[in-house]
Amino acid sequence: MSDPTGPFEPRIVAFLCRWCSYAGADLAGVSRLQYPPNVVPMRVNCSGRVDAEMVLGALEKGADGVLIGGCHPGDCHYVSGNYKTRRRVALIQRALSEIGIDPQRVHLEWISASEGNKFQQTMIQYVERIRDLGPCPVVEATPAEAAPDG
Amino acid sequence: MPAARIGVFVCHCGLNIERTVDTHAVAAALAEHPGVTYVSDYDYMCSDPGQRQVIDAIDEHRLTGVVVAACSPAMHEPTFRRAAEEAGLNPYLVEMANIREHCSWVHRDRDNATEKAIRITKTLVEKVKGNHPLDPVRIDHVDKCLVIGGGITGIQAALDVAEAGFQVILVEKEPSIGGHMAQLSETFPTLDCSSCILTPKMVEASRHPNIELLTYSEVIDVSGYVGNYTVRIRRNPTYVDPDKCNLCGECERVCPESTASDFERGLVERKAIYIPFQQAIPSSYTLDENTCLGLRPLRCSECAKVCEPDAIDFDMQPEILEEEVAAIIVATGFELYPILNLGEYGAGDVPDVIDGLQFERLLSASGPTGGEVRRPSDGRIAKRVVFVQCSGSRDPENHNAYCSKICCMYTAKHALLYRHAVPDGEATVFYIDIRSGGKGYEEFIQHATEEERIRYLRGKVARIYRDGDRVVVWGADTLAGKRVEIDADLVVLAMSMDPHPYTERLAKTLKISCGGEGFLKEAHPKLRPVESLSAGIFVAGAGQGPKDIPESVAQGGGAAAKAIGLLAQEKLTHAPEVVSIDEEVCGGCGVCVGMCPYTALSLNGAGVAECNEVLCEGCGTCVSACPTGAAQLKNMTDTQIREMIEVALADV
Amino acid sequence: MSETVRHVSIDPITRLEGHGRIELFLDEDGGLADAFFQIPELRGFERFCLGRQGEDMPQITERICGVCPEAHHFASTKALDACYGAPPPPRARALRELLYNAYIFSDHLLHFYYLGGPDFLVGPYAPPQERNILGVIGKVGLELGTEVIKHRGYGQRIIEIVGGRPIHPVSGLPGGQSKGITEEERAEIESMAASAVEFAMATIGIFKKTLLEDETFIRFVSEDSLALPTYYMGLVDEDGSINFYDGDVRVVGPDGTEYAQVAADGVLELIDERTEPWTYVKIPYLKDVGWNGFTAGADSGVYRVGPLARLNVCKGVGTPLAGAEYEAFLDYFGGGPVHATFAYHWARLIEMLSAAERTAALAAEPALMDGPLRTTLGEPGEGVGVIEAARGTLIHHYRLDDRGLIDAVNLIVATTHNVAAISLSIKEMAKAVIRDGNVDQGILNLVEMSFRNYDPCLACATHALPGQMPLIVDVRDADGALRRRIER
Amino acid sequence: MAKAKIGVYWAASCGGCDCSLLEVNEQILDVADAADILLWPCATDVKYADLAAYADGEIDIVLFNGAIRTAENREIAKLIRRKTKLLVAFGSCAHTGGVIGLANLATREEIFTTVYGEERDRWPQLVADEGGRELRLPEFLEKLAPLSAVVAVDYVVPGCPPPREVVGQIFSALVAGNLPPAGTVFASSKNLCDECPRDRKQEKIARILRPHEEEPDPDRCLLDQGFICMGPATRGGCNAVCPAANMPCTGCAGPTANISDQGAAMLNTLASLVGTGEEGEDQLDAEDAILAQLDDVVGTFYRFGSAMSLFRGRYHERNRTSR
Repeated sequence: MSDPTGPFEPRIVAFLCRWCSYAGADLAGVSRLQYPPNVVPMRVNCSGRVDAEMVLGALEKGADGVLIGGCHPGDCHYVSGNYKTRRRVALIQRALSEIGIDPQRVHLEWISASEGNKFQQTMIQYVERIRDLGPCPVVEATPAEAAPDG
Repeated sequence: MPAARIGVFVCHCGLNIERTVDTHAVAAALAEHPGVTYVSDYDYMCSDPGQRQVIDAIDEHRLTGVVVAACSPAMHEPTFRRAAEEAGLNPYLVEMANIREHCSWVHRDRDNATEKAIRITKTLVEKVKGNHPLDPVRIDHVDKCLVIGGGITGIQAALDVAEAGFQVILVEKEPSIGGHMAQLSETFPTLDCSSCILTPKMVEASRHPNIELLTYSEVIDVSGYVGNYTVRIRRNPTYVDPDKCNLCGECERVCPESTASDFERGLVERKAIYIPFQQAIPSSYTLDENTCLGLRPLRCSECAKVCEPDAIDFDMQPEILEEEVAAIIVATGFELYPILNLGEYGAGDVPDVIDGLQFERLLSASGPTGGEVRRPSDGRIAKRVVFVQCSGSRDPENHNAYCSKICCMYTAKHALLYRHAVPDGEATVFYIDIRSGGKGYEEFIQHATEEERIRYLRGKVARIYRDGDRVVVWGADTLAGKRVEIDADLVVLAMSMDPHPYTERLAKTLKISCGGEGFLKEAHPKLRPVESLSAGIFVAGAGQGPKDIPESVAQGGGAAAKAIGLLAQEKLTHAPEVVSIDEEVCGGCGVCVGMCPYTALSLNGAGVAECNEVLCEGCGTCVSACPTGAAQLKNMTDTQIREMIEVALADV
Repeated sequence: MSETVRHVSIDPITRLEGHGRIELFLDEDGGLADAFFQIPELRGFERFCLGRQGEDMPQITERICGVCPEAHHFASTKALDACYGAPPPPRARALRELLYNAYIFSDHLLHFYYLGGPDFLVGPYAPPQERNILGVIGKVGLELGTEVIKHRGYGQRIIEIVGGRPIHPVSGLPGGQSKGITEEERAEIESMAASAVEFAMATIGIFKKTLLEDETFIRFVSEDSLALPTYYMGLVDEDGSINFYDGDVRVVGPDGTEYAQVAADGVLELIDERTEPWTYVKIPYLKDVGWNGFTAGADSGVYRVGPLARLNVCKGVGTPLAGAEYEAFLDYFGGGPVHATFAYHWARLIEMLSAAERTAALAAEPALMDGPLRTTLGEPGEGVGVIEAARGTLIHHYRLDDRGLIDAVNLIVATTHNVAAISLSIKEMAKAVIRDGNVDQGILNLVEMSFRNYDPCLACATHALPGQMPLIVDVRDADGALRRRIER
Repeated sequence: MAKAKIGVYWAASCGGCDCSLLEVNEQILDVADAADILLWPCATDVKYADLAAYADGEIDIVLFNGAIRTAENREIAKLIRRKTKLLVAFGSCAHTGGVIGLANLATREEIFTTVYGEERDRWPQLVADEGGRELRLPEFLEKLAPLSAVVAVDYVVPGCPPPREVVGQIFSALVAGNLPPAGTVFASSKNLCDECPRDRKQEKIARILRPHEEEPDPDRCLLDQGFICMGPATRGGCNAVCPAANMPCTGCAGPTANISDQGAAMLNTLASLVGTGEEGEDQLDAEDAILAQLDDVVGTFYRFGSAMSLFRGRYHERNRTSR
């Protein structure tokens, strides 16, 4: 199906908090709001569950971008998980720019259960941004030296 | 663990999915996926025949897990988990792959949509592979409920729980229940007599077979968790046996010592041995040990001498009671913002500047003036009264930032009642603006503003001072745009509402939190208004934020309903997707402990983190924070997520 | 019988720290045509130190060498002192010097007993499986052998007490030390140091009884062809005596006259570095004398560092017992500078004694126990730290940005100063011993010995493991076909 | 009992690991008695040619220290893997790539330019002709890798260098001839906090301090005081010597078994702990201000782990339009 040799199609994973962003995505669906299919959504209980290992892991496994959707500040179903994620993302982006990866590849967005439109707009704009950035360099870099019996 | 045998069931949802997703292709692709032993697709998986397919397949193919690729889990997860259970498969081995809301409905290109559907479904297959069968956490619980605070909110909550057939302990730190409502003369907007509607409820509470009333008592310690809290209550000595006391009042007559009466807001004095007010419940005298001579080295014991039923016992000691309760309702109520903080309004040195509750007492037929509006300084009937709204409210610089919500209403009530009490009197009300949301409230305000000789001035009062026997009020009429100076006999400050001074200390005892202004914090401002963040502890009434009587009563009832819901369960159950700690790896750094909003995590004696499954809500914030990977969320482990990410990104 | 050997490669050179390779090319007559000393290794510290936090450098750069991490740790710390304009308070300075002299002691001890020493204690022609510490113990007795292990342990223990760890210490901070020591620890150090002084004296005794009696050694220290008249570089303090931890950089010429004496930050003015396409290491030389190829003498910028160099640049060693030995050393050679490469062994033992004496003195130093551990730091800037590592002058040069992050770094480590001289010595030795293509094990070891003079510092031979496998030299004829294999 | 045949090898290393073998003092003599050393370049006269001559699996166990930096390192590693029954990643460089893994934060180009200058023809060459004589150098690989990236590893002995106690453990096992099952890591299974003498109160981190900026309280947890101590994300086994010396842990022992990326784990922890007390929308700027106090994120959190990290090295965005 997807042709690895064809024009660049971003591969993106999205970690969506069950109570707000995932529900927001459901609403976008119910409202039939169209957006690009490049994003594979994954449900987590709280954006507070999203950590650097997941984000870097996704980039290492071939993601061109990682999107995190959480509840708006003050609305977190678990009170304050989203604040912790916000700080983690800030630090992850610092680390990424230090190693030469565009920090925009990791994006955190507050999307409530009632914001189907915002979910759609976020998807459209984010996929475009990643399309402009091009393939994530991590994907290409396979350390030949490090491959067993290279 | 035995090799995975996953069944994947792809739903067409009529054309909802089939139109843009090639469900056969999805099924075919998944059939190739490692660990998948059975696939099928069908028009409506949620239909009876659809569910039947799942049930039969689980049985025939000895499936160890099921993925239903259909709609949002919010929709049919329960449906298919029930179906699996019917087939003898643990429901937590069933997951929904959302290829409708997140795929077929939001894309048009069939190839792309189909590819995405395959990726989505694969991630859930990987998740199920890592899932373990789980059973809901179940705990026994006691059948008692503790209500803290004997104001109208607490009384309402206690009565509702008791009516539902459960034991209630109602703790009140004052000698009588009733709270501030007992001090009110009439209530807005209906102007019915406060004690006429409150007293019956007080009596009912005191007589109810399921309610144990503990007045003059305080909660000093709480431990345990939802369903099984252990509470320690200190019962302060009243030095009077309520069963013997016949309210003859002889003791009070002979008592040599007196002090300002709290109930009368210091407008008059009461004796060291006293009854707060006539309708007090329990209806018995209380000896205030701080004022009484009798408890000092030399005993005066005048009261004991005259007490015919011999009800007075100077040797009464404080009692510590220990109680097991399943739920706790916190209804600690409010206190007025201290009037002395308003020096600019002459509070403190101008005796005829009083707060709203003092004015309630002046208006009250049972009050110190028998309902006549006589001013404190010289007892003269007040002919000109100025009411100042927002005293101490909505003033972030100097006082409380928030709106106390009820002042607009009770000021209007005061003005009207005053006019009835003093027909030739004249009332002036200073207001910033009028907030009268509520049934019949706006009409009530209209009524007051249209009343003759009630003058509403929009503007703030700058200064209030004493000039001879007059109280001079400097203010501004911002509508007319001119300064106003009024010679008043009496000024009533519509004081802001504070949480009761004890609230913060009690919150610490209960390990629940207070918001910035010190009001009790609810679990969620919109969705969980009467729950605290600690399971089994509920909040209600003015202790949670400024409220009027109907709202407080409603919240009392709401909290009661929550408590009843909990008490009514034979066992408390709790979603099992909670945090578990790998003791081999945890080094006890305690990072997780600070992460948990529910205090579910703690370091045990061995210096290793421990999760109380009953309290854990499964958000996983601690899992992300844990630097060793010792903390893991059941059925959503790091390993599972790693696998899910991999297949989400792999070529299709 | 003689076959012509075209190309002999000793790879890796054993019993030395880091990787090394010696390439010998023979001519038609089987004599030496050319010799190369290669370092086939690069780790790139100069690059990946960029952007690091300045205060992390002592712990990052000490990973350059796990045998002398103390040298890098404090060269780095001193560079940071300079960057922040914050000389350490007396207590911190005393702690650093204490640790540092203990390090010099145990490092020199290792070389004599495990690495360079065995060649003579056991004998250069003895079978390789005996040319190690067990052989030494066989010669000098097990009692001394255990003393050796014990005193090496003492050195490491002092480093651990003061530096927090026995290998890769952590205590150095710009403007001070992270920790002090307790009175119990100080007392322990004092007694260990006293014992170390005695042991150092005993060691010199052994040197005189064995090496100075060994005709091979005598030949090697006296033979002109094995002497290398080069420039010498080392640190000296105000009174011109050796100081391992701190001082001015002094350089003398082959004739012993002063070439330069500059403060630490001036040293980089003196030298320049060149790269050779056949080795990963850069080769420094005296800038103003200039690079004149791999040659010795006053016209060649080639200079040497390390024990012999230090004795050649100083006016004295600064401690009584070692001072006397220094005089004896000069008498033996009829005054300095001493160019005999094999005299490195002797010089090393004199320093070992001096370091032990200094350790003992510092352990009794009152400043050690009282006063602040840190001084207040100035604004971050540029700074140079120079220190005498066991095997020679070590230079760390940093520039910090306004957040105290490294934005320029230059490191010149002891062994690289000597690279040119090492190549020369190897060549001279190979010339002297290889005849008619006759390359046997003893000869190859002689070639390695000329390297080991400069201190291949790794201390792994403690337990003296017999070399199980012989060195194999393939002998090929002109068209490269294997004609003969020489085995040990 | 037949003598065990053991070997020690160093790839790209500093020699500290070899020295750490001596830190056990007299115990090393027991090892000498119990085992024959078939390989130890820094200690015995064994040349590469001899190593190649061994039969496959002839050696029982090889302690391999140092990282894979050059093609030579890689070839020898593969050769040794063939010759030995058990292969041990000994020390940080072999285990995680070590400090020198920080080199992966630059490209080979950048490293050579920094070290040897702009003139490429002056750079070291794989094959150099020096007056008609051919001299070869092993290739400097683009990326440094830990041992496990090029061959299968049986045991891990973490630490830079491995602490005395841990070296003692593996030697005792060796001498007693009862080596544990493959996969064993010779260290604690818990993090450093478990053995750290300092008192941890799990405080919010309201400011971040660097070791030279302030003298830490010797009794309180360094992280509580705002110093970036890697202890929480680092395997114990060294008795927390660095915190005991009033310096933060730098993470040399690598992560615990459940963690795939040590730096990421520490990043999660730190970001979670940063805060002013109350969390809320009004605190976001204050939190960012605290995070901004952190210098050199990668160099601090990946001091020893960058070669083993999920991102593996440094990259350059190229904004291309196809894969």
